[in-house]
Amino acid sequence: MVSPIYFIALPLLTAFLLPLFGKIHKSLIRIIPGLLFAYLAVNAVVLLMQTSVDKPIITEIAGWAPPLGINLMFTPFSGFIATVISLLAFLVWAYSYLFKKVEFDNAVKYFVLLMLIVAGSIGVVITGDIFNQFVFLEITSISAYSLTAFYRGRDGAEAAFKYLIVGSFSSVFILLGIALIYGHLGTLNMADIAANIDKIPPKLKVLIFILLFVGFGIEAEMFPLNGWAPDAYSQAPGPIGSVFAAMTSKAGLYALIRMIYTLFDISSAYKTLLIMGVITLVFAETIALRQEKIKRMLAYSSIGQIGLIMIAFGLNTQLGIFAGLFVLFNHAVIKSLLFLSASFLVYNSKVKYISDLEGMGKQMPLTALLFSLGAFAIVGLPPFSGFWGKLYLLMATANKGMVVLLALILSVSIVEIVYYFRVIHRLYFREYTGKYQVQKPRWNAMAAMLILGLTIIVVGLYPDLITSYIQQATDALIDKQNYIHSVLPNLGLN
Amino acid sequence: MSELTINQILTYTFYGTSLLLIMIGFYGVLTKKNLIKIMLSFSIVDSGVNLLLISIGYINNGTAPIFSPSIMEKIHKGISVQMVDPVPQALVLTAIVIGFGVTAVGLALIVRLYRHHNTTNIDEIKNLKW
Amino acid sequence: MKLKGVIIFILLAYIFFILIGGFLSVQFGKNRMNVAKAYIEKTPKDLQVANVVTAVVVNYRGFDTLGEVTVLFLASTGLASILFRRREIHTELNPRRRSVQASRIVQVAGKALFPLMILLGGYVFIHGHLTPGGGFQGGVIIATGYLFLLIAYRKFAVKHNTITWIESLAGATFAGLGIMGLILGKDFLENFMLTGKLNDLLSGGIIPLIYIAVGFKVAAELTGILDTLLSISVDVNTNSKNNNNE
Amino acid sequence: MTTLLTALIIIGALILIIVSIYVVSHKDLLVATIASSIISLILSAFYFVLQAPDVALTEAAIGVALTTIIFVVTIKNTKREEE
Repeated sequence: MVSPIYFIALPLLTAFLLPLFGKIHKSLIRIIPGLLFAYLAVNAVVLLMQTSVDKPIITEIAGWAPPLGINLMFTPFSGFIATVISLLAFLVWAYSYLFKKVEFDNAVKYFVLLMLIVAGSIGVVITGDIFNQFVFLEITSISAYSLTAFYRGRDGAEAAFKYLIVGSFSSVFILLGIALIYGHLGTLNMADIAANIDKIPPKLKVLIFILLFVGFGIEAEMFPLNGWAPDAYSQAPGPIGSVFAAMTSKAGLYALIRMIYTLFDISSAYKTLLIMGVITLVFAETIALRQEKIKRMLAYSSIGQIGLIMIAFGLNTQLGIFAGLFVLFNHAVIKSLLFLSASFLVYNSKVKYISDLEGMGKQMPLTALLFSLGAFAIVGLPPFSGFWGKLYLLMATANKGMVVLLALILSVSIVEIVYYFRVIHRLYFREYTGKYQVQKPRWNAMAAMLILGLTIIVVGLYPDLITSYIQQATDALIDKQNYIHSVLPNLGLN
Repeated sequence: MSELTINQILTYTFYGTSLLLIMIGFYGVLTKKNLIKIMLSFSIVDSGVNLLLISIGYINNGTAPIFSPSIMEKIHKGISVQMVDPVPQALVLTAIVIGFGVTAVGLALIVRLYRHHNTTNIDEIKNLKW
Repeated sequence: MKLKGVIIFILLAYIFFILIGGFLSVQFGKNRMNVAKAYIEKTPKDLQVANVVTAVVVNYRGFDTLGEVTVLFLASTGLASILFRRREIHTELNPRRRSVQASRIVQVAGKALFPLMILLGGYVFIHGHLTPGGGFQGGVIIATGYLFLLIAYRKFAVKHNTITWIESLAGATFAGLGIMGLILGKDFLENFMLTGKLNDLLSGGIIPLIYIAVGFKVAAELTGILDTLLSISVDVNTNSKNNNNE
Repeated sequence: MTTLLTALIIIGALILIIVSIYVVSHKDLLVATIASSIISLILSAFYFVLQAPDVALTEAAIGVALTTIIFVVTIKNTKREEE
């Protein structure tokens, strides 16, 4: 009993019914989302094993063949990202299972919002209809606004309001783009649009591209449209930081990549993505160096990683996409670990300065170790999974003969090393001030973090575990004609 | 006036008005300092986008896409009936509801910001750096 | 500051001319239906639904509508999580609301209008597949009826328990009807019932059922949102004191 | 569409633009909110002319009634004047 439809149908059903489950027994509120996420993870893994490049899994909805009805596309590419999201969703649930700061009534809302943000992100990734993608993007962003403002003791409302303003701009641009596409082609199905995109005059195609690029770029935290991101990351509850890094930004990135690779065939689009990626990377990493608050630093570092992914996909080579997907996987796993462990390291500090975690290395040895593991991995040191992503990326740039870019990525890595090691230095080589009480993570949070840490080490030692899936995903993304023909098999007839 | 010029005028009226609404709204969002004014401006932007979508779906001499008894009678008599495009209407229904949801969340945030900072001026709410 | 306004004005004017150039290429009033043509042909034949927009909203693009209902659900959950901290506050009556009494005219009018609004709303969403209107519109009308009572009678409080039950069950009905199709070996949200005859009240298979569920859900959701907003003062006042920590 | 209807549409469009400028520029938020419900009202008429009765009904119900009400409630809980 596996189908892509369950990624959406079951979280929504559970979210609607969760308040009623709470009336039966209070603990059900925490347990049932876990069962759901566990099922989603199994669903994703089984589907990912079933799907192959030449036979993506297509689910029709309401019994209408694709150009008429909405369809879901579980290709190796979208499936890979959906699997990463659903596996991390389970870990985030495990981490927040016994969340002390969330009381009963808020727990309902917290888990409802968590389920819907996960369903929305997966929906963006697996849908095959551009307006449906917009609807899921809105579900993701509205739950993100509410989650950002979830704690009252912080400036969450301010961050959420900024996010809401920027997000509303993005939805207007996307809607205008969709309106132009529908006005010319009379269809909203992505494969149908991709097949007929040449019917749109070239100049107009560029206009639509810009509208959608800006719209999705905001969600993907592309510079200069990412002013909201560090505030939202730092004001949201701890685990939600990792949700933003691993899920919502991935959903925006996916929409961007799908648009550039499948919907449009503008050659300068890749170059635009590459240039925006470089700007995002340089800008974010320089600002990260100057941050004094730990979560803002992590947020800017996260934006920098997204810049790396955009560079990789902007290269428009097979190796580039491969590297991009590897970095994307690393970013999701490692950034989650960093956010989750960091929020325990500065648990009792209100402002969460980097200086607040001085000497915590001795007070919370395991959490600090996991944080350092994540820091080593994200800068790309050899035995960890982050190394392979960066290595493939450097190989891809070298293959394209972009020496300047290669040098740039290397020098930005040095900047990364500087600010991460500054934090690690404070963790281990400063005295514990005793200003803030130590908050030991409970077993469930510890388990979630240990699994993430283990993944980083295992994938670092045996990268072949995931390379075959990434290779399939790469082939699936490149093969645009196959995407169109598997959705619309009768295209040649009419 | 001939059918053609009327069509030309209507093109400019509908597309021009809706895009003007969007731009007026954007101007309000970008220049106004009051949080409630910003949300009001966004609701104008939304209205503009919705009008744009509906105008794209209009077809000359079309009827509303409903097979009411009177229309069925016409069809049985063999008179051809042209209906306007139903898809943009469905999209706008969705867009209106989404817009309402976003507005409600935004206003709730404004109330909380006001209780926290005792102002609705965006310049005075600057605990976080942009 | 004046300069900033001028710059923004010029920028927006530039965007305006680019966009209008783009949209003028989409000729107004021209028939260029592609997918929509098939919808108009198939709806009366295959689905026996008179209102094509309803068929598109609930059936062909029903997945969007599920998302849309979720957005409203999210808005009401998000609103409550943004504005409230503790649960008791819901039931506690707002002192500010109690202190101001609505005039007699408003009260009588509210009492008289309320049943009419409920009837009208119910009519609109039950006939969603035949006439203009449907679940959303009917739900909004019912919520407006409640609003009259909320304004007219300060002591009137909506039972939150009831709202929770209605919104949960109505939402679950929507998603459940969709999953029912899967259980019966069809697609998600695919019609599995007899379609009946065009323009009959009992036609269109599961489409009217889904639209009625949507109507109940929208009504409950919006009533909840209005009630939350109308009783804000208590909560936020008590909480704002210990909020300034930075 | 007939000439008369076209003329009415143009007048409506002009009112729409004038009112929206008024909404954006007026200092009293309550007045601006009420004015913005006029925008929804005219839009609802436009939708009807464009043969979209479903959307017209929705805009009338949500745009004119509900959105205005939540704005008014918010203004009541914050400040009425924009400074």
